[in-house]
Amino acid sequence: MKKVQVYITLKQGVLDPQGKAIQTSLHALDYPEVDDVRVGKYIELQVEEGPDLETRVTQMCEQLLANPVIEDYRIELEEAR
Amino acid sequence: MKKVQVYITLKQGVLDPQGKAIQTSLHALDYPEVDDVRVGKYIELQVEEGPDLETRVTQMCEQLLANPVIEDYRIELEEAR
Amino acid sequence: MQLTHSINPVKIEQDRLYQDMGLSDEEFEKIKTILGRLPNFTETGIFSVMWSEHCSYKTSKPLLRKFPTEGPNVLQGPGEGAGVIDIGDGQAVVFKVESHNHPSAVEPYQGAATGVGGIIRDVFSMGARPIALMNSLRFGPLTTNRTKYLFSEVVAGIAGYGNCVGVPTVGGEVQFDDSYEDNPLVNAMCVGLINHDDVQKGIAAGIGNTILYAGPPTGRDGIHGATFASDDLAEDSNKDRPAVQVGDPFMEKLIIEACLEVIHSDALVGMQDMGAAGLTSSASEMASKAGTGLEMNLDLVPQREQNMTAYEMMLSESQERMLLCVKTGREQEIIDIFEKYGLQAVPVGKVIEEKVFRIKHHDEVVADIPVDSLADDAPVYHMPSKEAEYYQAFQQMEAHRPNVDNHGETLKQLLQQPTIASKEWVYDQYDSMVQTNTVVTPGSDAAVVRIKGTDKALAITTDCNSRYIYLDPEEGGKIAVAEAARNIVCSGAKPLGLTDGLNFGNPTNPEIFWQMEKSVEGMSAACEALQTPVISGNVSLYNQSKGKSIYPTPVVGMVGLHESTAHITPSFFQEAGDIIYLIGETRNEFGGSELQFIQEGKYEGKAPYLDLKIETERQKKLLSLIRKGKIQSAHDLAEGGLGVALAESLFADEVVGAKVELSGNATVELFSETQSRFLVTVKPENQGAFEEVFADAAKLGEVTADNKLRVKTNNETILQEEAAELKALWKGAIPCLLKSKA
Amino acid sequence: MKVAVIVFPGSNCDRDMYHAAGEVAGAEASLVWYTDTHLLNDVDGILIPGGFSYGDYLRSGSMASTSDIMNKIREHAEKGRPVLGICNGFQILTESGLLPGALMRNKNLSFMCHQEELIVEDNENVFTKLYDKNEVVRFPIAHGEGNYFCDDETLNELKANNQIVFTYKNNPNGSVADIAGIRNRAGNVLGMMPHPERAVEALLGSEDGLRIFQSMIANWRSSNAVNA
Ligand SMILES: Nc1ncnc2c1ncn2[C@@H]1O[C@H](COP(=O)(O)OP(=O)(O)O)[C@@H](O)[C@H]1O
Ligand SMILES: [Mg+2]
Repeated sequence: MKKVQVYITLKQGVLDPQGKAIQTSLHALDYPEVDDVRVGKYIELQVEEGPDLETRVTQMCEQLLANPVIEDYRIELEEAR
Repeated sequence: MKKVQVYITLKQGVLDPQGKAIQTSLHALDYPEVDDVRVGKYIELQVEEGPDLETRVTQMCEQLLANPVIEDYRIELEEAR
Repeated sequence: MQLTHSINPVKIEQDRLYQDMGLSDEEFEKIKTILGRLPNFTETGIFSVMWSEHCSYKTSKPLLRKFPTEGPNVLQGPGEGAGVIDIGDGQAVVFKVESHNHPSAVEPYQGAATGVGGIIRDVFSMGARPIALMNSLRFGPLTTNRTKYLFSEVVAGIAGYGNCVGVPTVGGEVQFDDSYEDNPLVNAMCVGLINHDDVQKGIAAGIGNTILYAGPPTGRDGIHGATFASDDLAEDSNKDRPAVQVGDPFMEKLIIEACLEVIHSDALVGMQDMGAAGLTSSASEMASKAGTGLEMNLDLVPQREQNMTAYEMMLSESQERMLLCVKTGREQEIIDIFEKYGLQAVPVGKVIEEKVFRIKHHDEVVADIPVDSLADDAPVYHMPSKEAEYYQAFQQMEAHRPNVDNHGETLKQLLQQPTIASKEWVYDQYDSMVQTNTVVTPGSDAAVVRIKGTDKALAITTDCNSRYIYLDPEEGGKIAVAEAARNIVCSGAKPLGLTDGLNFGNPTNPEIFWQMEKSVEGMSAACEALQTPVISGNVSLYNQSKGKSIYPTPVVGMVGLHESTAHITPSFFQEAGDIIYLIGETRNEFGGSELQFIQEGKYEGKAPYLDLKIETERQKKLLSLIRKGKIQSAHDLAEGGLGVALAESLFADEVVGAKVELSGNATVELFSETQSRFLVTVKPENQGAFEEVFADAAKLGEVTADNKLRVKTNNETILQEEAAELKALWKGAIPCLLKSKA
Repeated sequence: MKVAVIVFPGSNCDRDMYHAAGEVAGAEASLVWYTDTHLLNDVDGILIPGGFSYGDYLRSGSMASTSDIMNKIREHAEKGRPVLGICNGFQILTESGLLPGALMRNKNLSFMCHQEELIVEDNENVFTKLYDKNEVVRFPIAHGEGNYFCDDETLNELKANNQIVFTYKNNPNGSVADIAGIRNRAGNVLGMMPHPERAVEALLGSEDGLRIFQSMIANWRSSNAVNA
């Protein structure tokens, strides 16, 4: 079993209303040093090992996990504990 | 300016219906090897450098970004490009 | 005069770069004549969006002129953000429909969400509080993963936006047909309520007055969205991806509240939302409508991204932005109101006498265009029209009479057809009750929203059976309007007027243009007869891909007025012992029917016939009986005919049944889709009063206490089913299709 | 009785709450914008309405729960005065720690809006005195994140102290122990996902919610009579 971490972020230039609202709130809480906030998803998968694990996870991202129209993704493989 | 990455995950023992739904969908898409899915948040902050940057980001997590009743968080600092 | 340009004007002409922006050679020539020189890059972009179908209606204008747009109650017809109709007591109702088909095909969640956001802005920019949303959706059959994804995401997007802004989604319609497989339709309608005194116009009047930009900063969102919405949905439309706009309903909610506060300040002169073609269309239209000019400095426009060009800023379709014209010296009052909501409002320009649209950027004039040329000089095309080849063949066909052995089984099949099946899966995701006015929630004929502080209510519906329109655009167009009015009347309201969402294929195809022309003619005739003027609307063309066009789909959104909440009439059967009547005779009409599709897998033949005189008369009579309190329930007959209507009448929470006796051919009586028919129930003591008005209505039977549907012909039971079982099939059909593996 | 309906940016049931508590139930209601904290100085009750404060971005209720006005609301609650949070208001109360637990996404992941039957589990608090214990009432629900979660320890405490006020007859969203609404130990802070303010007029399908406001008003009357 491998632990796979997938990071999904909004593409550059795509509006992130959530990030903006969080930034405003952080300013209101007296963290003026926060210059920008972008919110994405972090998905942890436990996947049975197999020969083309990475290719298959990439496919999962393309087909389901990420919305390629507005999102980018990044995959990290790691030995499961 | 530093880039700070915050990972927010559901606590062990807290049900993750979204993760379950994704797992079911992945199985339906013929990825039977996926054994477990957990969905969390990935937040990227651009923060102006300051003496106690890490402490302050920790405070942000405690005060706003994570809900300790259901979530854990992890912080990573990284030089902004 | 200095004009900057990223691409040299000579090159734009030589390499015909204007074509990439959607301008034709003739249009480019016309621009040259208007300017007396070559347009620069920014100007070419400005003309291209303003002269796109979406903004200029260049091919549909000749047709739109056919619609009756006036009536004694119409306060504002087509032309402003939305139409306005008087409802008495100094109040008026404001409404409009808008399509977001192409954006939804590319990114269904955001496409649908921003469609909802846009139509809400059209309504509150008039000064009205948005009180209800509707949506009219079309998809391919729910058999492919792609369609299921589109359907689920569109619904989620509508819910995500509407629920968050706090405007209840009170109804709508969804139909599934092959022709929408690659071209889903997403039309959203918003209804607002306003005091006459508060009606705003989008004008930039008063020389020297200030133009304020309000809302979030401008990004590179949806650049060329407007022309994109007017293009053929090419197979590689994925390359248009950066054009996707993301909606921020939280921002919209703040803008709504701020704008509704701003309208009470007499410092405000005019206000318009930035819809398609963003700053360009809002600014130039505001000046054009006021007979003024406008000067704007783009350096003052709040920007989300760095190094944006003038072209990008002028064409950006970033959402949730408004443009206001404010009296000089009074700017701060308005800015303060926006500030209270955490919103930015900044002066970006002023009204000038010279009727030009002049844009400055980095201290240089980047556009200098006669303002009227953008709106008034837009080309108008009279497209050739040719009767569709299939039409005559369909007209010649023998009336089809389906063979049915088991009427119970057929009814069950019909109830599970996705177009007929319960849409609860959809509307349960919508907050249909926020604002606490929704008297009739989704699931009935028309939604009903009461007006607080009065005893009145509004009925709202959207309708369009595109199969009939495909078979016979003119007859089908009449039916679309008549059906909407029928739904309004059944709820106990008088139809006031309508908004139309004209969704068609490629208008340069003469047969498509013929569909447009004929359906508009049919709709207009029905509008005249039913006295429901068209007060606003939207056109979406080029809904086609791979040479396949959608069915002609001119969606009708209609609003009616209940003079008293006591008139609100349910569509479900109420009480055991009530007498069931069918108003209107039934003919053998199965062209375009659900049953035809089940049995033959296609729609062909003649569409049902509609007599507008009979329709009008029946609606009037039924409404007068409802107002006198003589009717217990009223339901119009639509897809699936009487059989489906009877079953649906038993699907409320109250447990009732029905015992019905039919004369004539059982299959025709039960499943024909003859128009202008109503299924009503009447208390026994009102039988006399009812029959006096509807002497020829057929008395079918009575409501029973046992939750069974029983139908007899010639003393023989031909159908006997448990209503609970029928309801379960009807309710489960769509969730079941969504779950099943493609 | 003077009640304040708090309006956060993005609240959208504020006017509904105002209508229900004020125009229908007869309290002296006012809408208070979240920065106008001073307006809470002399109110008898605080109502936190539903909606999408701050768009429900990050987590529902999270950003509103960090605003200054929450300190005022906390003080008010500590004095034993009533605080009612409906839907987003409930989420704000849990996020701010005024009530235990958290509200997570519905188990089917979709927003849902319809009538639900609730069971009144506790009628010994400011808000439900006018209901019978175990009475079944019909309230609309309208939420995407109404799935109440707390750990076992908290749940046992809630049970032991009769803090569970409403449960769902047919749990629609996956809430722990079918919980639809809970109160603090003192019984003056109630948070619930269903919308009583949408159920105060027969014309709209149910009047079952009216008694929440009436209980609150009746309670204020009787305690004021004692104090007077
Ligand atoms: N997309 C939708 N959004 C909200 N409500 C819908 C939607 N589609 C259908 N409904 C509701 O379901 C009910 C039945 O719709 P429909 O079959 O189109 O009715 P009718 O034939 O009477 O026009 C209506 O109350 C309608 O408002
Ligand atoms: Mg109907």
